[in-house]
Amino acid sequence: MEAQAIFETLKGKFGDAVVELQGEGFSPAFVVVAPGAVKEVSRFLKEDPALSFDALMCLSGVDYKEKFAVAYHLHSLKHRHAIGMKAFLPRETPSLPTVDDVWPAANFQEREAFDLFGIVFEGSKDLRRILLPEDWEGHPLRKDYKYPDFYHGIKV
Amino acid sequence: MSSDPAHGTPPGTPAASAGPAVTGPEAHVMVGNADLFVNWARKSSLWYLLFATACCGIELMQAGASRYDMDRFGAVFRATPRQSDLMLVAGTITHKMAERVKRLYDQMPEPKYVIAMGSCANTGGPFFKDSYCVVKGVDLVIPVDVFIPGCPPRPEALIDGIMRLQKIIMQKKNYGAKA
Amino acid sequence: MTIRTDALPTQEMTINMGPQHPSTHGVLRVILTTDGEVVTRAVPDVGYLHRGLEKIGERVTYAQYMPFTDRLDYLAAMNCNCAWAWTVEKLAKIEVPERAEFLRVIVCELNRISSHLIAFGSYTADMGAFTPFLYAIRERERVNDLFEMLCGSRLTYNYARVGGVSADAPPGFLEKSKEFLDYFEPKLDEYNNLISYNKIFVHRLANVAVIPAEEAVAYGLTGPNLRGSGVPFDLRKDEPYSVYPKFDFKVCVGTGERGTLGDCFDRYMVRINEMRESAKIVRQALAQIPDGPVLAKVPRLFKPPVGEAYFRSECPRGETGIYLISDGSVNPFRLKIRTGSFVTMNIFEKVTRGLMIADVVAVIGSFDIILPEIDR
Amino acid sequence: MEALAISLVNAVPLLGGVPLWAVTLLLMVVVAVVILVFALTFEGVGSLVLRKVAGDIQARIGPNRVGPNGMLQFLADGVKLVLKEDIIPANADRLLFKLAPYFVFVGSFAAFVVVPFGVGLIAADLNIGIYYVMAVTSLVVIGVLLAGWASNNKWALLGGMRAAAQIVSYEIPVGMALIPAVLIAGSLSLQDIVRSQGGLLGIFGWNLFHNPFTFFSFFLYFTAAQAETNQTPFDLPEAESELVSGYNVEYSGIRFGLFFLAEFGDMFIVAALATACFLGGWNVPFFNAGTLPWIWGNLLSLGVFLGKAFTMVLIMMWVRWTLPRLRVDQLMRMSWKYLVPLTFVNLLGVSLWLLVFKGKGIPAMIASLLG
Repeated sequence: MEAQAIFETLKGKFGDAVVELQGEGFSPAFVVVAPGAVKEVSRFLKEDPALSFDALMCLSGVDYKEKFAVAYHLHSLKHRHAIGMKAFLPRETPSLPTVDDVWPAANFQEREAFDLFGIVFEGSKDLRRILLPEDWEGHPLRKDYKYPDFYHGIKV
Repeated sequence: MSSDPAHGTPPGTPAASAGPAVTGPEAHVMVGNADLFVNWARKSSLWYLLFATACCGIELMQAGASRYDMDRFGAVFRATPRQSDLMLVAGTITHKMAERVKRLYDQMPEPKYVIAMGSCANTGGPFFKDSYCVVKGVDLVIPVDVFIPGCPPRPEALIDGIMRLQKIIMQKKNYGAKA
Repeated sequence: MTIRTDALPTQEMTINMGPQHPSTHGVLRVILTTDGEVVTRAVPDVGYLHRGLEKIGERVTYAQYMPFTDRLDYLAAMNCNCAWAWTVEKLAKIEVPERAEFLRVIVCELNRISSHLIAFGSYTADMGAFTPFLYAIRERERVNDLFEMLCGSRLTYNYARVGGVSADAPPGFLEKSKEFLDYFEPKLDEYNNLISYNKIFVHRLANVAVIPAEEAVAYGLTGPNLRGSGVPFDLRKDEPYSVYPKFDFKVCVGTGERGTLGDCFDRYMVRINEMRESAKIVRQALAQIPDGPVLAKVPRLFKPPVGEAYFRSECPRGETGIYLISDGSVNPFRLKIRTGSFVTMNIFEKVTRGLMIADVVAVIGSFDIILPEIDR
Repeated sequence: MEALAISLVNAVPLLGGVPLWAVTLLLMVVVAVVILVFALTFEGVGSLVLRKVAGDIQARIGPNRVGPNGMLQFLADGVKLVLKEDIIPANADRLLFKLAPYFVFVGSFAAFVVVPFGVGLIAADLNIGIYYVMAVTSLVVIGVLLAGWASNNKWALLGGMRAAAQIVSYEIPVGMALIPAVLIAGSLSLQDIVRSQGGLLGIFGWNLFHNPFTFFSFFLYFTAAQAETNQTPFDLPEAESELVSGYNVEYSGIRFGLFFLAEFGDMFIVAALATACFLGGWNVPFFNAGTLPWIWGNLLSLGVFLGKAFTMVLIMMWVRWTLPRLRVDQLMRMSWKYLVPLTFVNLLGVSLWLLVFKGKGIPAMIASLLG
């Protein structure tokens, strides 16, 4: 199914929760959804027989300077089509529902986004730092991240 | 192997400044030979700790395998630090890893040697400038005997590094002149 | 495991496996909770090699990032080089000369062979047979020689460029590659005779850590780990890129030939069979390679248009997807690398429950993880 | 030993004034030293040979820089290990930690006492020879278990437990597989067992070819013994890729060296038992070495014995570098479900054979048929 058709299906189902389609210059195209609706939209994307996006390939946090985003790259092994889903979050309180009960693959990638961006995934099974030590300060992939001078007495 | 300045050791060598603690030429011959023998044993049996963190680890394995075969020099790998003499730091050390490296080093019995293999272990390598979590050289954590440049060093370079370490070991004084 | 708790007070034991352990393939740490030899829980702790490759990507230019992709997966640096080049080309819509694409396919497949050789060798070493490991490295040295001829480096090649490859194949390279294949293909049968169908080896792997197909898909497994569960999905075939559609090859899947479909043995056999298919692809590419330039005209101060692209390519450890956001400047705005090993580790805790300690080692080996891919 | 002392006193008039017990004691010490030197040399050379064989099998060269062609490698290793820092972990049980390597070493070294090296070359021809070997080698398991426990390291503990379970399980098939040789010779003494395989049948006098059951016994013994010495595919107690280094993970320096040496000692004992019980021991085919002068007869038979034993050791090394490792439950299953019943059936078979054919083996029967 083409991106436009997927967008229209979602728009028809969820109304205002599905904001826009980022098509031009994006490959694959992104369906932008409201952060609160991420879980419902995900479930629909996975379970609708015409869509059946059974695999979450990639989940990335993005810092767009004025706001954060979480980008999901979805793929359907059944229909062999792909789509992106994106949710924009405010910089101050970046949080959105987890999708690890929809796609179990999300867990590690959500932990990574939490670790490197500080995005909180509500309801996650196990939201801890994954790549950096537990006592690391700050979230390095944020654009305003300042490199620390020392860590445990060793110069960074 | 005499460490007595009177026996014609050129000035400026480390041995000359160490000063003699045993007198008489016979003692020197004995001690010198013992040193020679012990150092020979130590350099001929450098068991290295199987400790590979990143890319250099693969070259380390290849150096131990068929074509290069470090076993020729008596260097075999041991999985546990307690039985190793040589720690080959092969790869990037991150801040999360640094404490473990220190710990592994502490667990090794004396005498122990460290070779920093590759640019990452020497200085942080390609991650020196832009990375926030790479230790800029393993010598910030543990003392290093030999640095081998390269990213990663070829197995030949690694073997050269081991032979240089052997030379360093041969110069050590274990008995007699106590510093 | 029915022990009367009132009769014999027992306690589970927590064991720390790694980061320095012979068979964690690098600096993986697994926290095992065991009941004797039986693992009740194995929690992976990763990040000991987190070098911030994604942050570095935001601070260097597109061309400068190429060497860092070498360090992303040092066992398959060519595949990562090419993946980065393909991603940037997809974003900037650059036409690549056909000869360059052929060369990329040749080096990618050769690198896949050498990477699977390490996977095969270290797996057998994990299972206690150290000798096949050295045989695998002996063969790998020959691939290294080929690459050294091509780009002067043995491990971190930095060969691909945005718009092509850095240099044309030197005289004799293509013939030498063919010679290598002639030498290598019979070796696979030798390996199968030596170890693959060894009774002990089969018993160690068959029916261990079975991953059913649906679960494999849901957990986002890709590459040989997914195909080991019997799902015939290969990006080279199903979402063709580069010149892969020109070649005839088979997608190897697990068949459950010695146990249940999706066990460690299936994942292992997929890799062995894939080496054969890769050799087939290289042969065809060597026969069909056209003449011509190997590098498209790309401006020195390269600024791709504003946009976002996600490119997936089939690396030896599964799909390497690069999500690249450009704001039109010389540096990438955001770079996210999705790697096979990282996603695979997610299922680790689930499949190791109830196995024995020796099986945990078998599972790690069968996933063929590599730490820089996990930690980046 | 006392008989030897008496003959020595008779032969050398100078010793006439010395009490007999002193001569006997002196002889004992001398013999012990000789055996210790032999054992250590063998173990050192064994480690070198192991590395050379490994090199050959793995398409490498192996040690060749230390001394001529790497011959002094074991000397360098030994000196280095002796001079290494001896670490005792802070939380280890110090006494047991120190004691464990000696148990292991003594267990393997003491078995050398009854190995029949030649016609007259045996330190003590005990009339319970085989039984003694089985008993003293059991000390090894205590040492290994102590090492695993005392190290206060979980990997070591797992290794120690595995070793205990494994050695206890495999003692039974090892013992049962050796009994056919005892039955044929009618004696537990290793020297008697070797003599029973002599005669003029050449290699067909060996117990290996005595009857189908003994032939089978040999392979059962060899498999079980491979397990008892912790060699691959049964090297679970050390299992480098699983348990890091198993029970000796915390040991450094000479204490580790003792474990290391004992491993080769065990290997030799197993090979020597296999040789003595199944491969004719020091018997030279078609020739009675006992008829030669004492010194030449012993040298010849020693050469034959060592040749056979070293061949067995080489085969063990070959197996070690070829096969992958079993899992711990598979190991137990193999012992209790297959090896133990098979050895019992085999023992029954041998006993029946001996009963029915009045102790005659197939080669002997063929020989008598042919006249």
